Amino acid sequence: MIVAIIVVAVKLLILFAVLMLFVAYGTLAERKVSGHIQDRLGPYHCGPHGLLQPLADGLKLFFKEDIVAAESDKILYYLAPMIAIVPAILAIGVIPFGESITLFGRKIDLVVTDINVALLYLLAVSSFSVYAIVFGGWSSNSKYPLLGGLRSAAQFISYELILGLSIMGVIMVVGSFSLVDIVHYQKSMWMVVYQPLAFIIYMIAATAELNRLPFDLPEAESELVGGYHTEYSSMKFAMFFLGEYANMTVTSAVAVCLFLGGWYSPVSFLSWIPGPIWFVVKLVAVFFFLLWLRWTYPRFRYDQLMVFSWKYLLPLALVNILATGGVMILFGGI
Amino acid sequence: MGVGLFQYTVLSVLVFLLGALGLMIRRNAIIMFLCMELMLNGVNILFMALARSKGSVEGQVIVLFVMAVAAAEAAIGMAIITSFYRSRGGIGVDRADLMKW
Amino acid sequence: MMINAWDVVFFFLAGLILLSALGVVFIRHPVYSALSLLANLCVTAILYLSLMGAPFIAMVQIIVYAGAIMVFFLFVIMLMNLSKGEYQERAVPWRLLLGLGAAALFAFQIFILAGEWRGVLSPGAGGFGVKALSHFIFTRYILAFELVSVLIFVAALGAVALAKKKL
Amino acid sequence: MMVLILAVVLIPLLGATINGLFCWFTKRKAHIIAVPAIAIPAIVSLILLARVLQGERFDQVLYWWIPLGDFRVPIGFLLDELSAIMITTVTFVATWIHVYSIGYMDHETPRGYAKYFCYLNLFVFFMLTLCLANNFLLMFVGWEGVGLCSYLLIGYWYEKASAANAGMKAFVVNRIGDFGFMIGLFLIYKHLGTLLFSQAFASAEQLSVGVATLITLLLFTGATGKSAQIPLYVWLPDAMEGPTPVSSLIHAATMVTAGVYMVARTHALFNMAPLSMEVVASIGAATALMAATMALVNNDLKRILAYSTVSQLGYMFVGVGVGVYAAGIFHLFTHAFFKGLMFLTAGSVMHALHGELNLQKMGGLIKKMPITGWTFVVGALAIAGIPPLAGFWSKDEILAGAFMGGHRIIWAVGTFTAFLTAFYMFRLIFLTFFGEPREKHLYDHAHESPPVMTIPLIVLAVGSAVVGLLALAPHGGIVGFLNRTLGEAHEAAGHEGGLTYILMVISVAMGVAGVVLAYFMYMKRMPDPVAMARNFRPVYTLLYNKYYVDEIYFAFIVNPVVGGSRYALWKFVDVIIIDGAVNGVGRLCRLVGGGLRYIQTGFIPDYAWMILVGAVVIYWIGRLF
Repeated sequence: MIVAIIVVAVKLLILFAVLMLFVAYGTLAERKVSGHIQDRLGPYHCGPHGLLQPLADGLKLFFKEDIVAAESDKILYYLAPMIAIVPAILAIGVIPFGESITLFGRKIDLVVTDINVALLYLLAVSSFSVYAIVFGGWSSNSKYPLLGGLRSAAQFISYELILGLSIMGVIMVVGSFSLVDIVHYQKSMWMVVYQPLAFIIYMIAATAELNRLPFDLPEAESELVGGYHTEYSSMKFAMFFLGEYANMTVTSAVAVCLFLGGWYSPVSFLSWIPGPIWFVVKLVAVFFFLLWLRWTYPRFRYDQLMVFSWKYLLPLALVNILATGGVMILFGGI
Repeated sequence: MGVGLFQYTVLSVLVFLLGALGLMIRRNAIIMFLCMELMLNGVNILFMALARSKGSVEGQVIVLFVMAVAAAEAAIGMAIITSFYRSRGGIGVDRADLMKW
Repeated sequence: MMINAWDVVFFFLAGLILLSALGVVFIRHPVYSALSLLANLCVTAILYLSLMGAPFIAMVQIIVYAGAIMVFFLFVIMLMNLSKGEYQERAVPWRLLLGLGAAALFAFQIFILAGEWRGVLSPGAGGFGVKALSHFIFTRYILAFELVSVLIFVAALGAVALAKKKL
Repeated sequence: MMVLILAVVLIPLLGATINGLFCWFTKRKAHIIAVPAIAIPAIVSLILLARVLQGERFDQVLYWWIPLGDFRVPIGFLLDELSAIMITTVTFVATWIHVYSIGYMDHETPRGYAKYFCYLNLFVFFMLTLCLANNFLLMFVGWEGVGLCSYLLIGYWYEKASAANAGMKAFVVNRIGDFGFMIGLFLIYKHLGTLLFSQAFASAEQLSVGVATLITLLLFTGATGKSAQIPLYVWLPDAMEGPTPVSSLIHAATMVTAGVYMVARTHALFNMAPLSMEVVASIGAATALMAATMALVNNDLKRILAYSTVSQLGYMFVGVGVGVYAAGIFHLFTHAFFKGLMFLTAGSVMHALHGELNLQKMGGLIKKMPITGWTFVVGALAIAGIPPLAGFWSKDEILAGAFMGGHRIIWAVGTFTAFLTAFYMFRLIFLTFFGEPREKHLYDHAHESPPVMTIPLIVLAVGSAVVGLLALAPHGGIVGFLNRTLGEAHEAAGHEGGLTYILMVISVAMGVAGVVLAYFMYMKRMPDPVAMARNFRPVYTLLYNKYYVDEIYFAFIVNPVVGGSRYALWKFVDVIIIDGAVNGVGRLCRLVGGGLRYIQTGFIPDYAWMILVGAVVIYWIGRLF
């Protein structure tokens, strides 16, 4: 009992640390990638190739003056940044990052907990991420954040639906909500081969959930100054920032688990490389894809965003489910 | 004596009645709506408890249906409140007095 | 008298549920009221998950209520962005008393009816799987299921028709 | 057999349904549906008749229509000798009248044309239901149904006030009779506990004579309404406002004979009540004589025929009243042919003369319309009782039956009526078809009708000539055939040779005398009819005004009822009591509502607690009561 608790605690600690590492270097990666895409170098002076830049940023934000908007709704104003990082931290608990290993005679699963509704759990906790934005936008009592919050609420409802529908195809194929089962299913072949349409829809919806370009309407700098976090500064702003990159990491991890074979190697002769390393490699690739996307596409207009969701993605997702079901009935499962 | 169906019933009825009370004493239409959701939730608790105690999954099925109906009701209700707000300039239900004799 | 650990969990969660329900009813501000309801629903979901062995319902409860319905409520609240004056409701003590009286009468009634319900609930996980649930939905309750889909469709149309300024 | 019977009954209904629902589509082509819808049942009923001749019978309840505990209303059919003859007659005559209608109704609007055929088919359906029913209630359904169709068809030209009024008059007068009929049905159910003919007749002996008399008199009241007997005959002459084929089919050949059929059908009950039999025979004889005298002086072609019909129906009732039911039905059968024929020829004349009906304006038409004229002569000879035409045989049977049964007065009246019948029929013929044309332009425009009208005339004329010979068929002829069902009331009377022939000679002599007298009066003017009318002015006036019966009815029944309704019922009962009650209820509602409206605050929270409290209250109401 005690040992089990210690094992879980250790796993959580490691995961949290890795997550924070990803968050920290995610910010750096963003700046470096954007720099290189824009044919410049990005941060360069703190450490070699700017590797210590996240530390410097953190220090700066930590010591910055904390400005609180006078007419704001204090409770929600403080609560919003805290909510921002919660979903990501809740989500890491169910993400498997490797096969079980044997350590000191104990078989240890490389996942904190393997619940049989893991995927639903992911969807459930991810629904909280919107509250940070909505509350932040509303409690600031300022027109730009309010507009950001409103946009976020509508956008979130629309794309949450599509996110849920897109992974239904995967669930139908595998027949389980458990992420471990889903990854096991992909030992020989990645899910993206069976469910290409679902993968595309999932990536689009996930990008929208993350409020990243081309779906960054809640914070659209050129329209709403800073959107929902316009009135935030210092550590509260840092928490929003942290939350965004943590969510990116988790989303990428889920994408890897669902579609890209999890910790399995893509080719058999490379299977001597440990699973967690493959997992991280794939995670980084998806993460990079998200960065790349950001600096490639322009922002949607608000009506386009809604039309895209309800008129194109929703029918496509339904078609995907229908086609999956049809194929499963015709061929008795894939 | 452990926690049995009776305790769940008490919980459910209390939640339900708190919702009903809210419906009776509040006059902000949105909050009244929230109270309605609260009442539905109270009913759901009872359904779940009955399903658990009878060993039947059907109570859970009903709960799913209740959720679906709640979603539909929220959509319609919010639309009504929006248009009410637009036409009457507020959401106090005492503004809805056209049907008074 | 031995105190069961599960009973403690139940009373703790029930207390939270009732507290947040009180919050929904008595908090003046709609946003906080909504937040209180959100808490209520989430704690209920935890109750389902921990004591009633219904993880699926728990998750769906959070996805549907927290992910959709409450966001929707908040969206409307913010859209109206009511001025402070709108929140101020005149307290009407006699109406409060009337409501309390009616509620008490009803509660009394229910407890008369439910007095003999002494069924035992075995707490903890290990309930029904999603398969059992879906089996019922798609066999015995298939008509209700289809009707619910129609209902939701009609509700969507109705919402559009109501909220649109002019069609 | 059941399939065939159902086919006979339901095919006309199908035809009526098609023409009724799709009149916008069938329009002028309605007869394509309607004629086969009658012709097929006609053929089928011939098959059925053939099978009945071989001794088959059908009596079966198809299903229980209204099962109410002990009281169950059956739908079932009875096919025996009587109903076989009836349905054969009805469908055969109806078929040719349908054919005739194609030509006669061709000036109507398309919708009206389809409507006409719809009603006609519907009528046949109800008539067949009436004839084939195996219980009193289904018979009553048919009875009322034919009444409805009669009303609809009399009022076919409802734009015309006189037609609409005539329809209404027929309806109201029939209601009086039907009321009696219904009470009779109630009494039958009360005393016999069944509505089925078979059970009711089997247990008829249980009835006391008094009850049987009451029941049969009430039934006969219905028959007087439907079959236009004293005192309810007044509607039939007015019914001539309808299209002539309708007069022919409904008001001569089929519907009006329903009363005779009903009396024959319930003969088991009538046999129990000698007094009722006397009443039937007396009323029949009185009606026969009275109607014949009214026909003597009338100048309206169709009304003469209508009075003639009333008179002949009187004969039929004499037949069934003196106990020779088969003879009555036989006369019904032959009458259907020759009276149907005569109405059709009258229609043909009207068709030729653009609706002119006054005898005094006609004359010499036989040169213009030979087929119409000579077929009419055949019909007239048949009704006058000249052998070997149909009327002779059946009338002779009735008169012989009356004489043998000891009803000498009735026999004398019937014989005298036979003389009158011959006289007024040939008066009509001589005035219409022979002599000099009295209205030049009418005569000039007259023309023979198209074949679609004349062929039915010829067919029915042949029928009128020969169907009487069925009396000579083996095994007692048609009378013997019918007696298999109806039984012979006066078994002992028999048909002794000598007396029968004497009676026969007397009745033929009366017929010939009537013809000869008519010839001298209206062709030779030997006793000039105008002078005679002047000499016997009071009698003439009385006859010409139809004994003032309509006026008497108005003075003693209609006006008191109308006055009583207006002053007692309307001004007092309706205005003060009923309206007062209604307004009082309204005021009470307003008062209560005025009190209750304070609950409707329009404030939703109030409704919420009302629902909660209401739920509790309803629970306790349910618990306590």
